[in-house]
Amino acid sequence: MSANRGGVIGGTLKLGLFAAIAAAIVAGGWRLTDERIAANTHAARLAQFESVLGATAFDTLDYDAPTVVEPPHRLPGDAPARIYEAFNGGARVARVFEVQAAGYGGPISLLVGIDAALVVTGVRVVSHTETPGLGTNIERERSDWITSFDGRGLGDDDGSVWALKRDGGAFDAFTGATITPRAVVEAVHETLVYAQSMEAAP
Amino acid sequence: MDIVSAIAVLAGIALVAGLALTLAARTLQRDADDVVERINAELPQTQCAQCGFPGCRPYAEAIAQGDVDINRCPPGGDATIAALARLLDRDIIALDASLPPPAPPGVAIIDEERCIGCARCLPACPVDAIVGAHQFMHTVVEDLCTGCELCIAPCPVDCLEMVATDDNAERAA
Amino acid sequence: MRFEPALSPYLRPETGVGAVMREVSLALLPAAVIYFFFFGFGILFNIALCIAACVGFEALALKLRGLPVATTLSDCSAILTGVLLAFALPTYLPVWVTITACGAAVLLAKHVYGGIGFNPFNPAMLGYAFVLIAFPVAMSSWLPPAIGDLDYVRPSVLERLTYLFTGGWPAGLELDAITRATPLDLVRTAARDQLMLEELRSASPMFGDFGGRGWEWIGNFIALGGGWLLYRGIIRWHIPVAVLAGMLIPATLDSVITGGASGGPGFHLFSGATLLGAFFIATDPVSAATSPRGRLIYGFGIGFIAWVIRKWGGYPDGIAFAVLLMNAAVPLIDHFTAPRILGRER
Amino acid sequence: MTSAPTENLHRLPGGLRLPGFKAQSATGEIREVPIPGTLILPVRQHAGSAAQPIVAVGDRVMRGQPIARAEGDFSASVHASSSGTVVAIESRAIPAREVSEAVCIIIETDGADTPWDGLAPITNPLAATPDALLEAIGKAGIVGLGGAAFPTLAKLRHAVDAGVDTLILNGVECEPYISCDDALMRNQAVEILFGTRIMLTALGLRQCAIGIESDKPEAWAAFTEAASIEGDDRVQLVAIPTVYPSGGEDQLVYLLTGREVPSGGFPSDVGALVHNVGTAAAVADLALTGTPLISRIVTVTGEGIANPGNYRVRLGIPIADVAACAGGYTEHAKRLIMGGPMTGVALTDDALPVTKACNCLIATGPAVRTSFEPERPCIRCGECARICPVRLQPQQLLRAHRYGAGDTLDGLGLIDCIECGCCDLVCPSHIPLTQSFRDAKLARRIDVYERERAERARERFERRQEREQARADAQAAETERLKQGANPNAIAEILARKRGTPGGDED
Amino acid sequence: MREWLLILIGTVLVNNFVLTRFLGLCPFFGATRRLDTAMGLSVATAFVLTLASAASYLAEVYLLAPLGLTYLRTLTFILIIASLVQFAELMIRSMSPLLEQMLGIYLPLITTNCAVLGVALLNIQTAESFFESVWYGFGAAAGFGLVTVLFAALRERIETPEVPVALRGSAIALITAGIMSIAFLGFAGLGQT
Amino acid sequence: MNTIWRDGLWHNNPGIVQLLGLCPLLAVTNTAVNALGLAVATLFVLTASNTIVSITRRALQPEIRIPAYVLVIAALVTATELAFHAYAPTLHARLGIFLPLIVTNCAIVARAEAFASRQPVGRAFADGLAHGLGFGWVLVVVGALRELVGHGTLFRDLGTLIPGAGNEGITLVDGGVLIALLPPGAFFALAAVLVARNVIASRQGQANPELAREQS
Ligand SMILES: Cc1cc2nc3c(=O)[nH]c(=O)nc-3n(C[C@H](O)[C@H](O)[C@H](O)COP(=O)(O)O)c2cc1C
Ligand SMILES: Cc1cc2nc3c(=O)[nH]c(=O)nc-3n(C[C@H](O)[C@H](O)[C@H](O)COP(=O)(O)O)c2cc1C
Ligand SMILES: Cc1cc2nc3c(=O)[nH]c(=O)nc-3n(C[C@H](O)[C@H](O)[C@H](O)COP(=O)(O)O)c2cc1C
Ligand SMILES: Cc1cc2nc3c(=O)[nH]c(=O)nc-3n(C[C@H](O)[C@H](O)[C@H](O)CO)c2cc1C
Ligand code: SF4
Ligand code: SF4
Ligand code: SF4
Ligand code: SF4
Ligand code: FES
Repeated sequence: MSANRGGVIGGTLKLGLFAAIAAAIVAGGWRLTDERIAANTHAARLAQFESVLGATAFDTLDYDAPTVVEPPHRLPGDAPARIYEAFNGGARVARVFEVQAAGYGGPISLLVGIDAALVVTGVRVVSHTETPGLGTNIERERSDWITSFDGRGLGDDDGSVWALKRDGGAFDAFTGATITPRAVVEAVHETLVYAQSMEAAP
Repeated sequence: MDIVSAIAVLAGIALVAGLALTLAARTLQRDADDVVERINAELPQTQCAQCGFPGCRPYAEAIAQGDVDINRCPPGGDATIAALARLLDRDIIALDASLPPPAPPGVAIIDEERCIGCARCLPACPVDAIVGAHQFMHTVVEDLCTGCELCIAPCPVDCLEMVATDDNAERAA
Repeated sequence: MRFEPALSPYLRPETGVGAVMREVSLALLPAAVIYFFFFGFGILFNIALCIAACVGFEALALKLRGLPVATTLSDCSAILTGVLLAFALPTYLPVWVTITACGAAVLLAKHVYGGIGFNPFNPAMLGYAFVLIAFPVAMSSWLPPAIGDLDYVRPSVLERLTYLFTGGWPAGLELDAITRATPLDLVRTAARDQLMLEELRSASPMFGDFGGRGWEWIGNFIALGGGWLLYRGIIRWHIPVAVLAGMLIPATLDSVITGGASGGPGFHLFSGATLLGAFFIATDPVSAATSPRGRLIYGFGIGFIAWVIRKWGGYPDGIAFAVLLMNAAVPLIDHFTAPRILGRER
Repeated sequence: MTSAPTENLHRLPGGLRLPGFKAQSATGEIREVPIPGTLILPVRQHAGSAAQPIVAVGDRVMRGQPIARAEGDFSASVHASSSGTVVAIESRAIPAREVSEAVCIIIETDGADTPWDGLAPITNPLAATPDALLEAIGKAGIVGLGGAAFPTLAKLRHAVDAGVDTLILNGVECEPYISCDDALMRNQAVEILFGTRIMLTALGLRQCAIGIESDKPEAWAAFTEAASIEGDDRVQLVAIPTVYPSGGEDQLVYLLTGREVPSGGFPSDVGALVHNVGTAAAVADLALTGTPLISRIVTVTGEGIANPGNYRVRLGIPIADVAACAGGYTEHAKRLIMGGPMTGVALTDDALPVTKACNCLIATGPAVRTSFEPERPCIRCGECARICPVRLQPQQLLRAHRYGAGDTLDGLGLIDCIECGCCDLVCPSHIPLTQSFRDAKLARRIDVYERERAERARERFERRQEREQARADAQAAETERLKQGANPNAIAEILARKRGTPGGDED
Repeated sequence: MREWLLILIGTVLVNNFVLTRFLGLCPFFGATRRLDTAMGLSVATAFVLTLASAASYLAEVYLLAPLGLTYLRTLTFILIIASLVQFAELMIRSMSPLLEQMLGIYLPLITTNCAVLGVALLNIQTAESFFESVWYGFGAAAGFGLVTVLFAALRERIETPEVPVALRGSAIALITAGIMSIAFLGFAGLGQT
Repeated sequence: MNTIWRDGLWHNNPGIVQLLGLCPLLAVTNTAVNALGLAVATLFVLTASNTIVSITRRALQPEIRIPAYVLVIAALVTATELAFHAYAPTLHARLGIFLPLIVTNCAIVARAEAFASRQPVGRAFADGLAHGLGFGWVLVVVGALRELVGHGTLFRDLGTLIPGAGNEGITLVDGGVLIALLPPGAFFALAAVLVARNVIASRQGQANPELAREQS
């Protein structure tokens, strides 16, 4: 701590110099990787949407500019819901809904893909806080359960299939956990109903 | 272009920060005396210099400076290390292996028959516990002696000897 | 004449750790009988298994640590830990889960800290929480009580034994068909669906006069055992009273404010592990605060946290977590609640 | 004399109801122990410094004759308890907890028990000046007979200086087995009251409470009866609940007045002075007959004694003789305890003499212990803290002591522990708590002592360093000066200095 | 009001910075040998964390984002934080040398403590306004302080010679922290329904 | 030179002796591959920063040393992060903020480097390498332990680190005990490694440096 007065300026300048060099290195690095990262991000996002859109072919998806539906809305969850539209050759072929189910341990974020025929093309969990080992079977990596929605529509009747088997519906529950699957089933069902109303409205 | 703005932003922040810090460092000098006192209070005050410093306080200063470990005082032994560790929130470590192990507390006594009154032991004693004049028999004031053994070596006729102190329990009572 | 040396005081205590632990274990006997009556042999099996496992682990730990096995075992604390675990775990639970719980209780909670007296956390509760996290499925499978009008398939003794040892029910017996959400689960779900408690109560045969059917009776007998311990001076009133206050006061307020949409005090008192917790678990002296004032804070904290977890948390019952959390706070509580020494300002 | 209603008492925290074990000795009768051939009189039978022998081997001494003089303010003289010849003055084992050896004056008795002619009753003690009374009490070697044997004179003097307003007589006798105060109160209530009035005179006080445990109706009756003879409206009888240790000095003060004796202080700090009833009786005895403190009442009891009872024992009589007088030992006699079973000292030899501090001798088997569990780690049950009459937390003290946080012991109140033993009795882990605290106190004293020594060494070292620094500076200056001698300007400088004008100041 | 409370509960109990997010563990283990040190550290951390949240939020929103320099985030934040903390360190040094001695190498550790940079980085993902960011930082610090102080008191109790030799020291401290984190798992899902 | 290696890998290991860098050690060790990824990143940053610090130490006065070094380290970390983002995007997402947080824990080591050892460049480089490897092996061991107990596998998802490698890993047991993957499991796993360290050290006749504590 014995540097003289000149040290104040000198030190400051040196620090500035270090900062400049550091900034230059990083900015250079950024230049080199920028595009690849952007491509990665794009690919990851696309993969997610592709997984919920299943076999539905599409060429454009407005994932940067979804329609945001602020609560209160008739979609599941209290948070703003997002609706993305997929087009193929200019025609809208499907919608992807980002909604929330009320799980056991908190909200479960879901992507629900629904095609123009009001058939579920796929469902994926984006994030959740369910109990590991109990509620976590909704993850695609852990079980196939989430694919049991694929290809289902509202059905002819009043929608009684949209419940767990033990409640008289068509979906399995997990051992020791009914709340989580029930919540997901209900959320997908509500989304489907909403999609139907959207189709009907315009 | 973004490289330039990156450099500008970061260098700008760095300049401000650097200026503030150097100035602060200059104005806010620390005052370490308090620490030295509290460290010194934990040392046994035997003043034996085994720690490599000419007494307890110099050792305390060195600790406060961060120059040495806290495990260099044999008379204090593990208890002192523990006390210092607690004071400074450091790990308790074993006594430095290069130092002699702690000896039982003792005091020096002078064999009065043999003492030739050379007075060489007088300046050696860090606490002036030896009384006597040149050419006269010397004696150690037992209550003042810290048992540092510094007086043993200077005596030309080996008339000083360490004896273990009697039960400190009784002395305390 | 010569006499033997000795140190005062020459009168010696009447009680001993072993005697105390045995008495606390015995105080749970009536509750165990009632439990057996409503839920079948599972509780007796669990008690036996837990005691054996806890004592076994304790002996193992003592041996590894090179301590006298027999003298230390005679403190009987491992037996008590086993009994309490048996009461806390689901009635029918695969044996390896039970044994893991005992291992966590005796080894992880107790012996890593030096054995009896040194554990900052309640061994039984750590054992419980450990397996709750490690085996959530098994730990949330409760068989309902054996009361006539409950509509479910009652597995035979053999089937239950098979489950205990293999973890699987025979084909055809789906877990969904035989296990039931406990009343606490139901109340949680109901609160989510904004159901009134009264509606729920009349809708589900699981509810009795206050808490769950069967459960409330076990609760009564646990309280009886607790009363005995109080009478014998083995536990003091501070912790049980504070635990109950910590849970029932907010529960009452909540029930009044929500107009009955949440579990009221009666329900909370007789559900889950409230009474067991208040009289037998929170009172574990080793892991509790020591001063009367500290114990009031400690107990109230347990009751309150347990209520918060029941109401807003992810787990249906919060006693175990509340106990562990307050265990963690005990040293701090002790630090700040030392009684004022006679003749001193502070 | 009045008696105060019990509900006015303050509630003591903690405390224990103990089994009395008093019936065997508390017959109300006081028997005499015959004079043995040899008396062993330690010069240190009290708390404080030892007295100085003033007789020589071969001297003939009479009953009541001073044989050792008090040394300093905290000391008490010793008197021959019977007539005979001094045959030895030597260091011997004495019955005490800490210092276990002291100079003893050994007297070969002659059986005649001739009184010393210097014994003089105090004429009209209730009208005497406080100074005269205090002097007489000091000369008579009276010490507290409640157990600690603290010189009474010092206590009284201090009480006067501290402006005490209440005298408390301790007739509680809360420890099991002991009944010597009970016997005394039943037989000599008049003397006790007389002694009390003398003390009140000596202190110039207007208030006195006599605390008697509620399980001693006979003693209470004796006092009510004695009131007709020695009644005094300054004196109040108070029934104390039968809870151990209500008889502890600070505890009694709190019970009666609600005042808390401050940590490390004495009752006089809160205006109270506590004396045992036996002390008052000794003062009365002195005033009436001029007899100094040469005997005391000792409870001899326990299942190891054939005829338990209370005995008036001359100081210096070997315990063996006292036991023999009480019918000798039974086969249960494995331990010999001086004092009560809670705070007493276990003696290993009955050749030791009875001293002023000896209020009770218990011969018992180790069977006093009722449970045989081994010591186990503390389970933090908090019973010890619940029971502690000082509101300490023994479990925390124990931890701090055992796991080496010595300096936290002070904050936890180690010095406030009265070593009553209550905590031991309720500990389910059978931890010898009280003994740990005695050890801890000793360790702490040594620690403090060593710190003081270290502090002194530090000061001396630093002074020495300063001195050496000064010497070194002086030397450096000298060298400098000599160097300057070679300086060509030096002469000019000296001249300049002599002229009183500055010069040659280049630097 | 409710949201603010939920943020606090979330950061202090549910996603406790130390026990579930694993941030700031070095000081959590390193500076908890004594209760008073832990308290001092907690206060210092609260100060630094709140300040860091505020500063980094401002830097992100008004500097990096507009200029498209978000890749400089780590660099900028650490620079700001390091300077801030060193400034704080100098202040403490001159005010209480003993505190400085006790905090030892941990004061600079606050600079280079994951929690500080962590809170800044997490804030960018979650906080939606300046005040939310500050509140979030404060909550994180409160969570850190809570468990650190509890842990310090606990450690005084568990460091006995009765602990088996192979476990003494850091191992038993880690186990204790593990058990605390089991206890904190009890708060999982709190405030989300 | 030998002591540098022995220190970094064992005697003064940042992970199990100095107990530094605990956050990543506990946070990203739920699988061996995650741990390995972070180990690689840390190793690179540590070695590079040590070297740079050693080169520039004379040029800076004490007050600004730390900010300056932190800058250097942060730049290196950002570069590493960019590289991960570009070439191992999944792993980048999994490691989350613990990748940028390498800054903090390397800064500690570098600080010690700058103030205590004042070494020439060559030694500083070796030192960084040794400590990086030392920290790395602890990461991987803890990660492997947790993955093994939690999933029953080893090195699953290796493809996220090494493009082209399979994601199945080695399955040793079917299924696992969930708690190993949760926060408590992290603490217990590291504790287990420390116990192993203590046992090994005592076998070799070295004292557990922490054991002297109780002699007070
Ligand atoms: C610790 C714990 C965690 C649980 N977590 C979940 C969960 O994440 N999802 C869920 O649906 N049920 C969970 N449950 C179970 C519910 O409480 C409830 O028992 C169950 O959903 C009702 O199941 P049943 O109707 O199949 O009997 C959990 C239970 C416990 C004890
Ligand atoms: C000025 C003064 C100083 C005293 N000093 C002591 C002392 O150092 N040690 C002691 O045991 N008693 C001392 N006492 C006497 C105590 O107050 C008390 O009467 C004595 O210890 C006997 O009490 P106990 O039987 O309750 O222990 C002193 C009394 C006075 C008035
Ligand atoms: C635990 C304890 C119990 C005591 N019990 C009595 C008692 O019952 N009677 C008594 O006279 N002194 C008792 N003492 C001694 C008193 O504290 C005190 O020393 C005595 O009353 C002072 O009177 P003295 O100086 O005349 O002996 C007890 C002391 C202690 C520590
Ligand atoms: C009143 C009482 C309650 C107890 N409660 C428990 C308990 O909840 N869990 C447990 O493992 N041990 C309990 N014990 C036993 C014992 O104290 C415990 O195992 C210690 O924690 C072991 O050190 C209890 C003991 C008593 C006397
Ligand atoms: S070694 Fe000697 S001089 Fe040094 S601190 Fe210890 S006692 Fe003092
Ligand atoms: S007399 Fe000798 S041993 Fe004692 S203090 Fe002096 S020099 Fe040291
Ligand atoms: S011996 Fe001391 S600690 Fe024990 S009860 Fe008596 S006063 Fe309290
Ligand atoms: S009575 Fe014994 S076991 Fe209970 S707290 Fe006190 S010391 Fe511990
Ligand atoms: S790695 Fe040390 S604080 Fe996070």
